[in-house]
Amino acid sequence: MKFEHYGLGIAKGMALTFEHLFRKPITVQYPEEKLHTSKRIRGNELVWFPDKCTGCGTCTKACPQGNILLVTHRSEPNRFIVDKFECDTGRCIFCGLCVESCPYNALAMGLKYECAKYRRGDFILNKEKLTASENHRPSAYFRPQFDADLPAQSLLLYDREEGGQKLKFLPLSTRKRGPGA
Amino acid sequence: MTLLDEFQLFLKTLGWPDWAYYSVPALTGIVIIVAAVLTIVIVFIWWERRLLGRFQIRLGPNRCGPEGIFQPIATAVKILLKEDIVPAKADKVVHFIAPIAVFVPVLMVFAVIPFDKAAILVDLNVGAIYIIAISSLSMLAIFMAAWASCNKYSLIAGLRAIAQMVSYELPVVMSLVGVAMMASSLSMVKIVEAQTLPFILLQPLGCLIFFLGSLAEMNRCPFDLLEADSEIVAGYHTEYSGMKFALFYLGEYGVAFVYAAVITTLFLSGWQGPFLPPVLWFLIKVFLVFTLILWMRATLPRLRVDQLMTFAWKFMLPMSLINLIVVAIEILLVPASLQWVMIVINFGLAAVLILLFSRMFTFGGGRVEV
Amino acid sequence: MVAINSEELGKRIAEVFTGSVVSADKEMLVVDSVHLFQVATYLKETPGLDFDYLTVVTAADYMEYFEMIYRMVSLKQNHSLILKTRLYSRDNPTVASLTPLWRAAYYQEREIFDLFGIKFEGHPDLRRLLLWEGFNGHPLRRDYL
Amino acid sequence: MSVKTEPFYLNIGPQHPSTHGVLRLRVTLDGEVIVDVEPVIGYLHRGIEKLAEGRTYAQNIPFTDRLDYLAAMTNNVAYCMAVEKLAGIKVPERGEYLRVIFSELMRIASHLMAVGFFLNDIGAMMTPVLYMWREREKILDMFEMACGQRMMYNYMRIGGMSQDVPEEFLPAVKKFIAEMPRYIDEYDQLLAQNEILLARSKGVGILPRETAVSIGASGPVLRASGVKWDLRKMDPYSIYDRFDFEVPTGQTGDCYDRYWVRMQEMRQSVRIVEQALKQLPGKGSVCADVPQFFRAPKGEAYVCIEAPKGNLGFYVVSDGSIAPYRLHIYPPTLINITAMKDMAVGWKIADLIIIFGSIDVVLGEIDR
Repeated sequence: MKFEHYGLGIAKGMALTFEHLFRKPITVQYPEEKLHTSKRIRGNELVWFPDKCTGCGTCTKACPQGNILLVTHRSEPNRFIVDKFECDTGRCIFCGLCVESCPYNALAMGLKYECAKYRRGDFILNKEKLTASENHRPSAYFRPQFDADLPAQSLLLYDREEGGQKLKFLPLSTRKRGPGA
Repeated sequence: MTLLDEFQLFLKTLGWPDWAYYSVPALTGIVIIVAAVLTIVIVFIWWERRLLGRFQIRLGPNRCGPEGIFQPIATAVKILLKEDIVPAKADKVVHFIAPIAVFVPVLMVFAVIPFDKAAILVDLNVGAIYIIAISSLSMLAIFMAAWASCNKYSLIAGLRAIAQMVSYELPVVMSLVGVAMMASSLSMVKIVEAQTLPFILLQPLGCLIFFLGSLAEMNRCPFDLLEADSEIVAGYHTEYSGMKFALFYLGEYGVAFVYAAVITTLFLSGWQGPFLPPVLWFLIKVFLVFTLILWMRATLPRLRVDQLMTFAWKFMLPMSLINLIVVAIEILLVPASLQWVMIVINFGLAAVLILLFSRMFTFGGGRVEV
Repeated sequence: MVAINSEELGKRIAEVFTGSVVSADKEMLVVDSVHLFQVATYLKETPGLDFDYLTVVTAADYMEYFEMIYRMVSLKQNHSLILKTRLYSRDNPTVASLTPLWRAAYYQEREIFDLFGIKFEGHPDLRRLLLWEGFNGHPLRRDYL
Repeated sequence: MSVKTEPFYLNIGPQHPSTHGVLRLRVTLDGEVIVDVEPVIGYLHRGIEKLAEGRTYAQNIPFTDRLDYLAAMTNNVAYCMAVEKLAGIKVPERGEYLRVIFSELMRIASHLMAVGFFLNDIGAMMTPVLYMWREREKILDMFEMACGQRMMYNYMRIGGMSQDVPEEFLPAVKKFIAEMPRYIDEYDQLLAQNEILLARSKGVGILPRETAVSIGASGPVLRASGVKWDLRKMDPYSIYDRFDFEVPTGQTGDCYDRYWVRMQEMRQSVRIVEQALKQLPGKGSVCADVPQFFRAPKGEAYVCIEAPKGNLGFYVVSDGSIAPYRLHIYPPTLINITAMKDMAVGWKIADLIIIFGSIDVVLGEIDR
């Protein structure tokens, strides 16, 4: 092997790295700056709408992990009351098949993505924790009806160095723990 | 008259006893040097991490203090709190001594580095030889660490270390001889004073060889085979943790500082410069050299071990010999008033030699039949 | 790439190696496990067939028999063939290894040995691949629980 | 004079900075020269083939994500195509085009990782990796926009894909495709002519054409050895016959050729996506009507596609129930590492690492 290019190859590479000194870094400083995730994010924790749920159990059948526990009892001839609806998010693989399979739009993926917990037991979410609320919002994955409420995703493609569309940051005031994104 | 000599004289006038008259100034100087070196090394670490981040279009550490300046301190605290693990089969004594033996020579070299005309611990008349002698000691310590760890990756790194040291010491010394001839002294202060024009202009080839050789000596990219993380995990300090690892880490940056300082002294006219105070000039030049090293680290891949050897023996050694001869002839023939002639000749010669050698040179080795 | 007409090929092979072809239809060619190595050699070396490139080697457990599935491709002729053979022993299923012909089979046969317990005669280094030595049973058999 | 030396055994991995996962290489060394090398695998074995036998066809799709997790989308496509072939389902036009767009973007992302870490193995200290991650990140952003996750997409369904892409997806792809060639030029500028890279990778780890064919190597490893074999051309599955692209091949089959082939393939993928965007039907269904717990007819099907790392095959046997009777995954990288010994013997440890890096292995796929 020879110095084929008289060291010009090395010089070219060095010039490129030098040029990168003056580009803006692509780092997003995570806890302070949060990018808006995709509208369809398959985030942490299922969001359950108890009023729509008929207790049919399609979601439990669709789950590849066998992760959703559903216990119902019959109240009227054609109605099930859900006694127990639990999901172990520690074993969940966030494939979204349960949401996809739900025939009554009673289940959606969550928007949260910060899912660290102190105990394994905390990953098992019961009915109350899964129910949709202000702090527990659904994402638009397979639920296009929520699409309009969610902020547009901040794409790295429209990055800072081109001065075009700015990355959208969460305002700092929402940096408290709570609903993600 | 260095500052220490003046301090000694001052103590003498105060009528201190003999032992104090010798030891107090020496100790003071040592403390100042060690503190200064450690501070600068910490700044180096910060500078490397930040700048490397910017080369790689990321930010680098910026959480501890303004612009992350306290990050090395946080790292140091983290390292100090870590458990000190000694492998069960390690040679415990050598394993313990090795990190110290890496770090001590680094500090010792600073005895003869002139930060300023007077700011030098001791102006040895064999300063350059002293530097070469002492700085190769840390390679021995690296081999101690590698051997004592009882780890195969470390052992490979240790063997590489010895081979690398033996090969690269020669071109480094040869190019240093050229400088010494031109300055007609081995004293670091005299070498700086001789540089009315920086020797990088008078001996571009020697400077290049010295720079590349010192890159190998300080295990920097593209010659960082001793700790080639993608090949031999962490090389000789694979089995080190806690404070011992910290000493290796400091030693590594210390050596980088040493060679940056030596290059500054030998080729970049040391503390000399207009307007600014000499110490500042010295530090600016050291930082520039270090930044160049960083820049190479951010760009270049690393050589293989046999290519490294070939590069030393077939490329750098002949070049340094030619450089030595040419410099010697020039010193004899060219009068001191015609230095610009020397600059032109030397730059032309360097270009021709590099192009010529690039054509003739092949990166050694290849597949070995087994 | 077109699938070669394995019906015709089956007739050809039945002529060369009598009693070797169990069945041959449009999609696959099923041969006797005794003749497998000979048939494979024939397929690899006959000009016009030139199956020089073995892709997938796998097995399936149909309880009564194990089925070995080989899919081979000819880079020259740009055609492909699915070759099968059946092993009726459950305790000690054995078949000739195709590793001497195509080294592509090396890891895949080790994997089948590991997960199905099928032995390959002539394999240079038949050891478990994915599971550790001393693992009890062969997980991909249908009766493994 | 000959020196008597003793062999020296070294375990590279399973915990080693550059084994790209949990592979272990049992290496016999003579000094630094490699005498023998044997990959030991199985540290990431999850038994996906066995798990698949107990799950419905749709439930297996998320598991295919976990095979080659750097190119999960192509795994999805391959699996779904196998089941579609088994059941005779036709994918709508728009679905096919979107599949092509997604697979080619995935190929770019996967090659970016492969090339980046190959250069990192040579010792280029993360810089190429971080530059290439910048573009990979953009691709992953777009995937996230379409399917909600960045790695485990679970996007393809039997008969098409789970949902149509959002309206901001196509402009984003257009913008990305427009600027991607410039970035590939930049990577070339960074290291393609670098003398050290050339010295390290040219002529190193040569895989001769005959060996490559014999071991059944596929993908860039095979093409670098000079075999013009790309299933997208040779066996145009899906709608690849509608696109105009070239199959780059190397000459010698050394590490540099494998690197070069990957760089060229990225350019070709950009071309394919460009054409696919032009031909993409504006509206229409993206998924055939397939019931959730559908029963595939009895039979078997084998589908092999050109995944970023080589030919990825899925062999599905159905007994008429809702779950596959047998699912076999033909992993390209398991086959490609068969060549490790041929390539690495006689070279040095440093070369072993880059040879290994140039194969581009993902252990999720090797161990399944």
